[in-house]
Amino acid sequence: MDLILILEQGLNGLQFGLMLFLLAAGLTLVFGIMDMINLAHGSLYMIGAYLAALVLGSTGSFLLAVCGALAGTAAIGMLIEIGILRRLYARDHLSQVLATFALLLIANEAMRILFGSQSLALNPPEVLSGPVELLPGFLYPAYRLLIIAVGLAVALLLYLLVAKTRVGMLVRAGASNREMALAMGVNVKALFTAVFGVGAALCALAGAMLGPLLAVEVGMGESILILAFVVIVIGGIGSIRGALAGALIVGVVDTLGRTLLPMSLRAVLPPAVASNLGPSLASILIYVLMAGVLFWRPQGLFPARG
Amino acid sequence: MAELLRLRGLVKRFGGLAATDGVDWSVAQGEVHALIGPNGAGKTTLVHLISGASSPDAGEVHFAGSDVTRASMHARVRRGLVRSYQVTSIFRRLSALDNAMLAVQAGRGSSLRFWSPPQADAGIARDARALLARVGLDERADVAAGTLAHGEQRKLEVALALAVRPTLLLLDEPMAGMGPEESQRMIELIQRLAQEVTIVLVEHDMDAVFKLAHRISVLVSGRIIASGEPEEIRRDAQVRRAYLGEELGRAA
Amino acid sequence: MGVRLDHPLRSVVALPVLIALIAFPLLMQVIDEPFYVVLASRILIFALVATSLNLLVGFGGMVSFGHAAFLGAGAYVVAILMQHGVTSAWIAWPAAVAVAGVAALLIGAISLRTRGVYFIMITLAFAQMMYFIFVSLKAYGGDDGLPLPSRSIVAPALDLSSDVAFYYVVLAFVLLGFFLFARLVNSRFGRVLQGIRENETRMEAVGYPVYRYKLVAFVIAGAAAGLGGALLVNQNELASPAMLNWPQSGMLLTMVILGGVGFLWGGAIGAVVLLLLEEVLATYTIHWQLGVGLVLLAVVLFAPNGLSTLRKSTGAQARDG
Amino acid sequence: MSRFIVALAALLLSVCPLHAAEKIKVGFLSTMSGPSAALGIDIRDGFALAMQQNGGKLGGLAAELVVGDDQQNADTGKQLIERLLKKDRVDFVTGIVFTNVMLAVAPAVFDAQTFLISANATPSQLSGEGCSPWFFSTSWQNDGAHEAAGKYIADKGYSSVVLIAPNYPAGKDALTGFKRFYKGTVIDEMYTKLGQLDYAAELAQVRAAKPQAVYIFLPGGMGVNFIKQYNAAGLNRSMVLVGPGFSADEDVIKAVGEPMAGMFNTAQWAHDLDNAQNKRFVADFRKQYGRTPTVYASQGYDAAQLIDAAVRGVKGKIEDKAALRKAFEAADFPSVRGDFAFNVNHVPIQNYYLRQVVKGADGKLTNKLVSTILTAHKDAYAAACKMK
Repeated sequence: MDLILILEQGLNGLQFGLMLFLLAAGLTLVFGIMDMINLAHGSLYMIGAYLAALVLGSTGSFLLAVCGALAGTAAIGMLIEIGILRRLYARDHLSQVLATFALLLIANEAMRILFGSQSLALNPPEVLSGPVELLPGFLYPAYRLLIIAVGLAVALLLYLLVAKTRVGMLVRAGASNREMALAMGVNVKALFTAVFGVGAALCALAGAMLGPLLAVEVGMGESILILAFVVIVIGGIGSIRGALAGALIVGVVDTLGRTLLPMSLRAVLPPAVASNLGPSLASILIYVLMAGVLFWRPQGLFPARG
Repeated sequence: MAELLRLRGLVKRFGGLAATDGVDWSVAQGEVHALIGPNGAGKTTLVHLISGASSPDAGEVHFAGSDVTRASMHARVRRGLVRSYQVTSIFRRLSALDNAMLAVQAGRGSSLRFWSPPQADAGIARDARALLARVGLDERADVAAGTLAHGEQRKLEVALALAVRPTLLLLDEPMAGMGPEESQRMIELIQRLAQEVTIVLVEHDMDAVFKLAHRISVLVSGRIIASGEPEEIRRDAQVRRAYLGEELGRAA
Repeated sequence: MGVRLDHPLRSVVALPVLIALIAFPLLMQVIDEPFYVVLASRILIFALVATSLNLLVGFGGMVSFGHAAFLGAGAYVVAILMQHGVTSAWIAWPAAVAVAGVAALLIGAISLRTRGVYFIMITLAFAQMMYFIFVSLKAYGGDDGLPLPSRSIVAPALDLSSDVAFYYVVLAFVLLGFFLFARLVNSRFGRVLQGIRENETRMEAVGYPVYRYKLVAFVIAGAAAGLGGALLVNQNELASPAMLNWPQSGMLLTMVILGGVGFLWGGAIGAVVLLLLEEVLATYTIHWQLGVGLVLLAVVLFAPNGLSTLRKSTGAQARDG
Repeated sequence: MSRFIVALAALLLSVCPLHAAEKIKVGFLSTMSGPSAALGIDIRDGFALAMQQNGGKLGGLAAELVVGDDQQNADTGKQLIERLLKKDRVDFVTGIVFTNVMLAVAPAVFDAQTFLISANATPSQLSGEGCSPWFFSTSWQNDGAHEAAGKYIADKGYSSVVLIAPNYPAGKDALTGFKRFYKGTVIDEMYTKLGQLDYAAELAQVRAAKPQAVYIFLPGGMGVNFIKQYNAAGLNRSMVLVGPGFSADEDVIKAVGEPMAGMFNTAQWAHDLDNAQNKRFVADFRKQYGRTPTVYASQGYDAAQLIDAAVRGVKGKIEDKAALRKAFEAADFPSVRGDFAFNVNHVPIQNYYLRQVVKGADGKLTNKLVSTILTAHKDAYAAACKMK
């Protein structure tokens, strides 16, 4: 087997997984602390990407675009939390599903009205548009390396925030025992809003970073939202550590699966059949994984509670 | 007296802690057998194991002569082993009558019947009303269960357990949270029931326990440390030391 | 806070609805608007599917986020059989129902071991699995779906390619399905299901094999959705993976919540309201989803139990007064 | 009573066709949102430009364009076509970009005895045995540009290729067409999900496969992303990338930028093709929309021109479908691709050209006509078409 191929796919999986983690981190906290199913979480990712495109278009600076997207999306997220979602915490999951599904539709149309139906193409900063030679004969896109670096940095930062600070302790307490957090007399409302804002900012970061790689378009949040749900269910709802583990597992399994499955299938099937079956089987793989985890470890790999 | 329930070497662990630590125990047909013990002694765990809400890590549960260790809760109910809950577990949004009808329907063969409504079966409604009358709730049949007074809810809880004509009734703290007057009425109810079914009574109210029980077993740290008639238990030095001292003194 | 277990199908309501449904295509012919017959067939089909989901969500307390899987399974069975030359509705449609039922049996058997939010997620996962399986079935169209060369054949004299004939066939099945549903929720089984929704532990403790009952309900609902799928694929003359994708499940769930969870007419009303809303808004603006979103949000915030609460509260007043 | 009204209405309707229609409605179903929105928009703009040049008319009759966005989704397309045919009652249907949508909606259009003028998708299913008297294409049979590309790569002497296409009917058509003219080694055929935007996994496999050339059939945003990522991964240093015309068209060049320079591609049209109609089209299009037209725009423009010519040919009596069909078959209009004729399956017999992305006079990247690869090329399916 080709070592470079494995290395490259490993990096690809890492890059994909880290971006999934940015989405899953916010989702798992909201889910774990507020017991809230938020289908509109992916919309924050989309809004972040659009804001980045907007700022990039008017200033030309990629760094400004990322910062603008973060700040803007965090603000929008907190406004949504204060205006709408706050009323839904006490409601059943059904109402939450309906309300956030409605928000998702509204966000999609709002972006369509503001930016048009055509997808926007972002370009990465010029210096990062080419490859970097990591090993002799192994070129890897510089921009993807940047994504990996940013993802790792944020993961570390989040870990320090949650594990070492007082706010983090409150958040952890909230995720494992809501009543306890309430009893501790913290300003729960403000804490929830802040957590939601941070979650929104993480979404925006993912949107802004992935925008140049993919495309900024209406509906971009939907498919990745489902993946984020898969991640947090695998990792254990409410657990940041679980979200990271789940995201990396999903990222690597999905990416490696897309290569290795067709390869191993090719050993037994004709090439055309094998390469057709491969990608689809690879996409099923993560759902099989999730169903398996739910079946054998219903609380996920790193349960926050109990 | 014939033996109705028999536990052999029952063990249940949570993490490293054995909440039930090798319990051997039996309940005879027709008796009221109280299970007492301090908080955290493992009473609720034991009730779960007997009723089938959870399964043991080791040991056996025998009921009416057959091994039910692996049987599900509903299968045990079908054999006549029925429990009530410490925290009232009723259908809060449904009327008391609907509560009773659901329970009565359970004892009337399979409910995989998709066509006729149960109201068509006059027997179900009649039995449900009789059941409510038996616990003294016949006047309250049309009231949503969640809006009943606390004592009434506890009675309904017992009624639901009774509906399936149990041979052994596991009452988990039926007096929990009741005032003296309500307790007294519950005691009378249980006394009446005791003439028809075997009862395992898990209770903190020592007054009630000593009024009702034919035999008492004491559970401490997941083990039965004593078992006998009320007077023996009252005198048992080990029991006094381990747990009862003060409470027992007051009850006596 | 009181909840009733019986859901009578009142003839005062049902008869006028029945008459209107039968007369509808004639009326449309008179005013020469054949398109609305097509739309009405579509709404009827979704009314059936949403009602089957309501059986799970509203009556059994099982929030399934993967109901589209059974709709899609039914659709694909008809399309695949037709590709292999089986055009008879008498074979294909029962097969669709059976396959969807078996799929529901397998998925339900595993999913129903989980609770609450995990149940929502595992049903979603299974539906996505089915979605990707159909995407990967290249022999049956893959990504782009499988077009039907024609609609199924019910009888030589009955040409389903006529939209009106098709409407009446759909109507017959939907009415039958709805009538069975109305019997079912009032039957012993229906009461048990609602009891499980209210207090699962207690149901187990009075001796009901809860898991088995839930599974039976899951299979019935899946099979009914399979019938819906068989009808829908005939309406669209195309089976496509989008039918199984999660937004479709979301739409179905939305219909149920919109119409009223656990309300006899909930699924039907939800389907009518949502699809009509789409249709009406779409004629005014291409941004109709914004309108749909705003309406849904308003419903959640101001009519917490769906549109039926508006009716219920007036009904309750009438009863009390 | 109601039967009487129905009868009356039927009578009125049957009277109508005696007069020439006064206005025609064209149902324009296309992909106008998402990553491939540019395609539908280009076709629409090309179509609209032709109408505008005719003073808002087609064949001398006032014309209305009823636009629907299929979102590249066959299901949505099917629902929209029902509305276009049965509610809006359009006289012609055109605009469809994607083959999956085309295959889903075509039967309904044919059933309604309505002419379907394809401005892009021309799948094998509608070109051979399944050809229809109601179908005309102003683009090219789905295999065409790929056959040309296969021939070009074979002629250049590249002995091994990797092929990439979306997992949908046109993708399969494309690779079939390519292989019909390419006899070297196909190391791998990768089918990706339609609409996929991240090609990291595929690029890693391409790198490992070490082909001499890579041929992509990735329309719209898929191609944009693939080419960007291909270059970002440095694969352009070790292999040659070739695509069909639309994968290196003006919209893609704009989105990708500098890395596009030098890319070869194949199409039946080029904006610098030398004929009077084309010069007028390109000039007017640039003036109207401020950009250079793409292959898609040219196909939309020709679709409008074809309808215009046919309606004119029957003097506005579009109810006479047989006559209208004859007028369509004549293709009596100056196409921007130069003269062409319809084959028996109503698919153009035409040339295919090699184009290359180079710096234009203004220093910006654009396509330049290089040579003719196939002359008066007939598609491989026409022989199987028994037009009724």
